[in-house]
Amino acid sequence: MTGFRIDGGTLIDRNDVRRFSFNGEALSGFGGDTVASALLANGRQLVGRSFKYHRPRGILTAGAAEPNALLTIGRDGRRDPNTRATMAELFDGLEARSQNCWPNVNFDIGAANGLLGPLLGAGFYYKTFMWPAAFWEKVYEPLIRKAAGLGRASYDPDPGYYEKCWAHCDLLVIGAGAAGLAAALTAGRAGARVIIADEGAQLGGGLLAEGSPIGGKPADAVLADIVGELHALPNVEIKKRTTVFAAYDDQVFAAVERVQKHLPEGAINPHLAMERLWRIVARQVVLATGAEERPIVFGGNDRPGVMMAGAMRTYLNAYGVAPGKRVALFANNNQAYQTAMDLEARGVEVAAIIDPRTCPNIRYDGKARMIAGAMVRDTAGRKAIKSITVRHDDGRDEVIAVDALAVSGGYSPIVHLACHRGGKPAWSDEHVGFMPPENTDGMTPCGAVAGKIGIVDCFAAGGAAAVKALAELGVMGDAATLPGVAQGDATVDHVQPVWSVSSTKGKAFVDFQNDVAASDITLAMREGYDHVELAKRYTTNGMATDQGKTSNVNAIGILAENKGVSPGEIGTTTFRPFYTPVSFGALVGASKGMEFQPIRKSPLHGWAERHGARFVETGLWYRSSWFPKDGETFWRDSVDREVNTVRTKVGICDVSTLGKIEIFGADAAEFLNRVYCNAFLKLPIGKARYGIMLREDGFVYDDGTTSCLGENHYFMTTTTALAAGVLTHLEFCAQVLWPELDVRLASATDQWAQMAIAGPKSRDVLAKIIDEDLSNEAFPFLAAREVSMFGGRLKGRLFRISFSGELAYEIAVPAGYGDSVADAIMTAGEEFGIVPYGTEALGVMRIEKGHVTHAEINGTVTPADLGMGKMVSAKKDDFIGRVMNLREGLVDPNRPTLVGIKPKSASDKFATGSHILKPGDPVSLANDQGYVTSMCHSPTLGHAIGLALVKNGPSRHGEEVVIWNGLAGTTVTGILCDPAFVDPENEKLHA
Amino acid sequence: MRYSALSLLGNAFSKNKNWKPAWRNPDPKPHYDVIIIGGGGHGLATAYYLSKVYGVRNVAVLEKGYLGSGNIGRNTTIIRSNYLLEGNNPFYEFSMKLWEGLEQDFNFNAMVSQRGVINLFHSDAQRDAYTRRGNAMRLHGVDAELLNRDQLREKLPFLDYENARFPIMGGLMQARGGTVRHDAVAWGFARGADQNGVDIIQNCEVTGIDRDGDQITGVQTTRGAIKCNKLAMAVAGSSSHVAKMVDMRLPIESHALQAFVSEGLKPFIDTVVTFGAGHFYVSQSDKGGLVFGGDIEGYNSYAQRGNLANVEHVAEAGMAMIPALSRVRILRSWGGIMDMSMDGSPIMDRTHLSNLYFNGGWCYGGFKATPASGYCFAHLLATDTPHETATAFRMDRFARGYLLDEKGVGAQANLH
Amino acid sequence: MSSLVKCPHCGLRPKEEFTVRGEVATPRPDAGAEEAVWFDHVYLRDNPRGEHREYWHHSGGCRRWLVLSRNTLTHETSEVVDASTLKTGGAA
Amino acid sequence: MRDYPLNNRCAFPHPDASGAGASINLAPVKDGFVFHVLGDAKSDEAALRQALAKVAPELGDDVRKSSPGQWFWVGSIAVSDVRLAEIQAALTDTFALVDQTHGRLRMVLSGPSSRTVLAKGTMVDLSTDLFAIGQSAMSQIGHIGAMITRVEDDSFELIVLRSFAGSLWDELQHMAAEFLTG
Ligand SMILES: Cc1cc2nc3c(=O)[nH]c(=O)nc-3n(C[C@H](O)[C@H](O)[C@H](O)COP(=O)(O)OP(=O)(O)OC[C@H]3O[C@@H](n4cnc5c(N)ncnc54)[C@H](O)[C@@H]3O)c2cc1C
Ligand SMILES: NC(=O)c1ccc[n+]([C@@H]2O[C@H](COP(=O)([O-])OP(=O)(O)OC[C@H]3O[C@@H](n4cnc5c(N)ncnc54)[C@H](O)[C@@H]3O)[C@@H](O)[C@H]2O)c1
Ligand SMILES: Cc1cc2nc3c(=O)[nH]c(=O)nc-3n(C[C@H](O)[C@H](O)[C@H](O)COP(=O)(O)O)c2cc1C
Ligand SMILES: [Zn+2]
Repeated sequence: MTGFRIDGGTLIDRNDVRRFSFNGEALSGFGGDTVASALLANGRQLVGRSFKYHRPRGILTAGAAEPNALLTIGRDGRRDPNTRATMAELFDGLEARSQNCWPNVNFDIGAANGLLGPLLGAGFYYKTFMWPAAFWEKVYEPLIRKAAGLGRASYDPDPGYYEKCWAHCDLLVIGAGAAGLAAALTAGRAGARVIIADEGAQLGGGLLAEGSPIGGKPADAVLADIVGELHALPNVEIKKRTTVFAAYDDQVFAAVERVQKHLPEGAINPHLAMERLWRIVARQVVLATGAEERPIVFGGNDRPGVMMAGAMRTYLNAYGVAPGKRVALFANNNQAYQTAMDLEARGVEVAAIIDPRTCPNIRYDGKARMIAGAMVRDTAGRKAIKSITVRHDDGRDEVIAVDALAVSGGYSPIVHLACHRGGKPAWSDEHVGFMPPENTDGMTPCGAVAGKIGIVDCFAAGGAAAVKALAELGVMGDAATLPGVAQGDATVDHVQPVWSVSSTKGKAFVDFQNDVAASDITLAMREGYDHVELAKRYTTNGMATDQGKTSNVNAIGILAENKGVSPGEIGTTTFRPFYTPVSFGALVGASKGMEFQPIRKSPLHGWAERHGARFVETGLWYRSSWFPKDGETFWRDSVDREVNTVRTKVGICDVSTLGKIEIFGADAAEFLNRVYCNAFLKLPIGKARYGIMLREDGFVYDDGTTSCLGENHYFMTTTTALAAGVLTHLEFCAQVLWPELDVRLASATDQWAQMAIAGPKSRDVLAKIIDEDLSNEAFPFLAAREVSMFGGRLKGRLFRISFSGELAYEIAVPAGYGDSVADAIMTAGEEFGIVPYGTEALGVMRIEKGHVTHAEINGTVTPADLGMGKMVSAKKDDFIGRVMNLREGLVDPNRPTLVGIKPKSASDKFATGSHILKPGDPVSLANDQGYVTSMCHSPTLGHAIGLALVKNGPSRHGEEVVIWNGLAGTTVTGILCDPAFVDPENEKLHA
Repeated sequence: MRYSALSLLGNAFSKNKNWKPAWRNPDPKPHYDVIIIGGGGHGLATAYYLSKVYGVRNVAVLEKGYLGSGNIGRNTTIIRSNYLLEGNNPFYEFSMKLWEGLEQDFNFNAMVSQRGVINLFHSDAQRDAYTRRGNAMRLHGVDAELLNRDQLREKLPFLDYENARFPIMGGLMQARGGTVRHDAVAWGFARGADQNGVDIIQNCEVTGIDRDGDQITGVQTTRGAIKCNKLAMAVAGSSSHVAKMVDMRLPIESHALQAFVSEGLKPFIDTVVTFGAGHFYVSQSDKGGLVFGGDIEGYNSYAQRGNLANVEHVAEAGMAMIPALSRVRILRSWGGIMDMSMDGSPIMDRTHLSNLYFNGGWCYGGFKATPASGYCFAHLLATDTPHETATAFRMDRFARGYLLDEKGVGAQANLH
Repeated sequence: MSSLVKCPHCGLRPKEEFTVRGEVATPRPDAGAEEAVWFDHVYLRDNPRGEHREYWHHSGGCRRWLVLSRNTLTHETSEVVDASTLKTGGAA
Repeated sequence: MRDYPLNNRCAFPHPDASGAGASINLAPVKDGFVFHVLGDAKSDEAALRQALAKVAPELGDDVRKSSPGQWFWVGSIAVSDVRLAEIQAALTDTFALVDQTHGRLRMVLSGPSSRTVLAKGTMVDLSTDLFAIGQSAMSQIGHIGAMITRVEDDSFELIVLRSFAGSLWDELQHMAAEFLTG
């Protein structure tokens, strides 16, 4: 027999019966129960299997440190693997399953591993599985991988909603035990903005398990008073079920609130977060996280039924659950005796108290038999503890029958959050534990985390910590007055460290979840892995889901004991976020699925949609890529038609996503002259110019046109991809490099709906809606100015520029009118056969014309590589990139340079990304001549064409090459040529 | 002591009481032929190959912390040779070949796991870039495959194909890529080097470098002065700091990179997968934890930790790729310091001082390079000429303009 | 300060709002300076362990370039100024 | 085509879906203007207000500082092209003025829960004593940049780039949903 329900239990509501299932079996508990308390109340102690040896394991703790009782809760998209039963609140309909066992938790085949124990010691895998060599990949590794892991993750997306919030406070109190509550009350009464967070379902910490009255008043009544007052203070924010899991720079604390994890599926509000990530900016922090009770390392200390003494007390007092009928206590400190007293007070027999100490400080006046100077050296029982073997101080062994064993090996302050920013905890012989680092700037530890023991002491410490923190902020306050001395409250303890029980027989576990035994740690030492960090990595001690909360200090103790030094000399391993594991869901918040990144929509998005556009993601934008018409089944049908129509008639294309920057200021021209490698000083009003921008290292950054719209007013366009980058770069130039220049920049990308109207009929179309003379004389190639439209009803900006190589214009109108204007242009163009075209057709036409994009401007090319070496001004004495552009490697004649490429046989196709080889050359990287940067089917020429960067390219026009695509297993004979496939003389452009 | 089935069984019967230390723990001698600063992967591998291939055995590796406390002990363990540039690819492929025979070579199971590396692409432009890269690999005889959506779906059924903000179009796969148990690499090289007579000296920080004109004479350390004929730097995240001891300024900035591990899960991710629409890469360890990471923090740092913004960023990208991660819990995060070079590629060369050799600038990609880096650095140290696969890693390439910029982002360290 | 930056124009803001460029290297050389001086400016860095000055752009806020004096070991920031003051000496 | 009907289209997806009542309300601001004012290194807000009072008193002086020497000037009256050109001409040299009426959209989030909703997006501390009525901040709401201005105790105006407006609108709807459905 193991646990069962008894009277009492401050946290449970017996009127609220909740049904749940455990490994398919129907059980019930009460509102307020955790899954762990409910399982214990139902007599279920065996709940899981350990990782390596599949040993039967029970519930060890009543909180966040639980290493054993990990269950999978829920199903499908709501399946939570590796959930600590001690933290999961029971709700009606909850389904829990054991993990890492097959076929079931009671009979687990994997337990056979235990027999191989001697072979599977620490680091065994590094020494084995090497023979024969081929077996590792084929046999051993697959086997190891099969055994890996604990719970199984769901394959389904999570239907829950998640979110993230920022919060600000003067004082963040982490932990709402006696110390934290007193701190919050103190600061709250002084009027400070306070946030108090606790990961428990209820505030109270250790107070919740307190059986004795405080200052003559029942502990739960004292707690209720404090919580009531805190609730009434408007400047105090209380966050229950909220784990502060990490401390980051600048007093930013990350916390996760389990908003609806405790609710049955039917009660979940779909608009409310399941979990909420809090990013708390705190001016000051009080750390009141308490202390973790340590197990003792003795043979069979992992048997179900062995439990931490404090946890047992919590189950008893807070949940009304007795751990068994006949319990023993194995403890090396006075505080743990509370458990024995409370057990007796609740009518549970305490068979014996085994205490290694012989000192006179033991204070106990209960009924149980005291065995001082003794140790538990072993336990017995198959899936639950049946007896313990006690080694007396005279060397005699005695077997005592028990059905539960409470253990307490001392207390480890929960210092994690004080160490996340690099602080190292300090060993204290007085407290037999690692204390928070000395200098925790802006953070004041208090209560059990600072070594305090009694509730009254913790109340006082909390108040004092808050006063100190407030003083830092210049706020005055008095420590809150709280009830007086608690009965039986001890303010000093005498913990006598017991790192391991030397007379132990069976496997004595240090890390329960990872099955690290004391012998593994000594083996690691023997083999040279004796640094605490090496021992951790070699044995995996402290690397499980509990991150060594119950095991690290014992491992350090064992290392220290064996080396004959103090634990302080060994030191701890590094405390890292997260204090307890945090779900992806909480860290992602609402940014999932289609909301992963925001969507940018062009002002012409709706217009394009109405014309049946297919969209493509371009950065955050959606751009229209082609416009299928009825009967067109394949994208290229549409693209070919669009290209042909533009080349012979006219088309309209949305180019609103291009970056647009307004540039003002008396020195704007000088500024442009310095940021472009070509000349810009003499650009006249009403004209646009193509410009190339280099990085300071001499490579091309971006290209685009800039127009002069008025005196000291320019309008720059950038590529879509680098719109933000170019603005940032210009701001750097203006603010950092040349703050003495009067230049002012404003992004205007979103203000304008911009359309390219291209094709021989484009002038005729635009003439119908633009009020001004568009003749070649009045509005020549590269003209750029504001125009009146629709009989003076609208103003726009018209640019005669062409990416397609046709007679073409770009018209920009205020974004809200884009839709109407595009419709108007379609109407105006109807008689000429106008079609909308997308980025695909645009891409085809620019390749046909030999124009480059970021497919060619790939960050490793110079203007000369692109055949635009002449644009680099030799006259200007300074511009970004001038000097580095002249380096040997950047002018090497062997550099890959832009060429056109076409298949020798018109029916051949080839792929972008193919490499170029000389015919007959062996296939090798050393013989690589270059690569195809862009390709398309040219409807104008009727075959595939491409652009390529080829070594010494321009001098090789006409040369036959191999277009090599090893990935596809194809080679095609190609011919290098001029990159301008269409209208190399630019006649259409100027028409 | 050699590890064999027999030694394992024998020890099992003697309660594992007879295992010997994997390496000695010697005090430093007054003089060595070669001193290697840095007991990370590269330093230890250098010592191993120096002693094994080039017969130089009077060697010390000085490590300021414990063995493997640097980046070798904190990386995401991905190995691959899917490089684009002619100066890089043959070197990384050489490394891959060394990985493939490593365990037999140094008699230590580092669990080299060639489970495949898949880089996802989400746009035509990315596909084209991967085609170019894959073909560059193929040109050098490196395995590469371009997978389409259907082929991907078979291998990675849990990716978001249906509702992705940036739909997955396909992936570039290197089947021979994979992961290696990082700590074991350090331990294996250390043990191998130790067996060849190399002194591995832990808790020994180099605090100064002694010179006589353009000659290094020895080093000052926290365990005293030590003399040497040749001095080799392989200090990864501390490159600039140690170089400053001889007044060298480097084209390097130090940046922190975080990595993460989830709670242990039953196996579901069999390969290494990298996301193409955000910074995220993931594999599953043999223990069951998902090991993953993202981009560097962005600001210069020597603190081995990062901040929350990047944690969120990584989680967001991860879930965009694998929606089922929502209820998977992240267990731990940590950081390492990378020496980010100005073109994203490493530097392995002689220096302005005649007997000082530099190895660094590995950015976040030096783990996969560990064996080849050790081999080639040993070659350089022993012969004073670069190994044939490492000729492009010259120090003067920045001044001369022969950059190895795989990403094409130019002289800004945090963009590589 | 690597989580939050006190922008001199906007106040305390999260890292997410910023774009970092890297070390404040040697000043941009004069047009006529030798290639070696340019090389130093573009490529070489002090990259100190400790006090360090670097460029941060408040891209999600005022869009000003700032110079942070930040300790690379502790992440503590001692000063944030508008980057234009490097040259002008005065206010932004 | 002279009389082709021209509409100024709203960029918000479903402006009418903004829940009325509840403790939260989201509504677009449909009319008016947004001008980006670019000063030089020396100009300050007082000088700007003076200039505006002189040049266009009818448009008010609701200017919101976005950066040193830069402001967004907003108002609820529609400004014609002609009038805009006049103002631009009158302001040259000291202040350049860029029309952003179409590029930057305004919406108002109001109700007792508005602060809570915004805290899901921005790090800026919007508590009343630190962020008074009339105060503005260029910040980020989640992944989207926006200028936040407190217009009343429980009411905030957001200015967002047009291309992001739909996404921000949707995100705010999500963030506010818990208060809409009660
Ligand atoms: C989070 C993260 C993920 C990564 N992921 C990958 C990956 O998936 N694949 C990949 O290929 N690479 C990856 N890397 C990069 C890779 O880890 C490094 O490039 C590589 O480990 C660096 O070489 P190393 O092993 O010699 O460095 P380290 O292990 O850092 O060795 C340098 C050693 O020098 C020591 N040292 C420094 N100064 C001194 C001194 N003055 N005196 C004595 N000793 C000194 C240090 O303590 C350190 O131990 C990652 C890095 C990080 C941080
Ligand atoms: N384990 C024990 O049984 C134990 C050990 C020592 C002291 N005590 C007793 O407890 C009292 C000490 O009071 P106290 O206030 O210092 O500690 P406490 O244990 O009462 O309270 C600490 C609280 O902090 C919370 N917490 C810890 N880490 C957290 C995190 N990262 N995020 C959010 N919440 C977190 C816990 O849930 C707990 O409620 C004394 O009465 C003392 O005798 C109990
Ligand atoms: C590939 C890999 C896997 C890891 N797996 C785990 C793990 O399962 N559990 C764990 O606690 N830590 C794991 N770690 C993290 C280490 O605990 C540790 O944080 C890391 O090596 C950095 O060292 P430090 O935190 O001591 O600075 C892993 C680290 C790496 C590199
Ligand atoms: Zn700012």
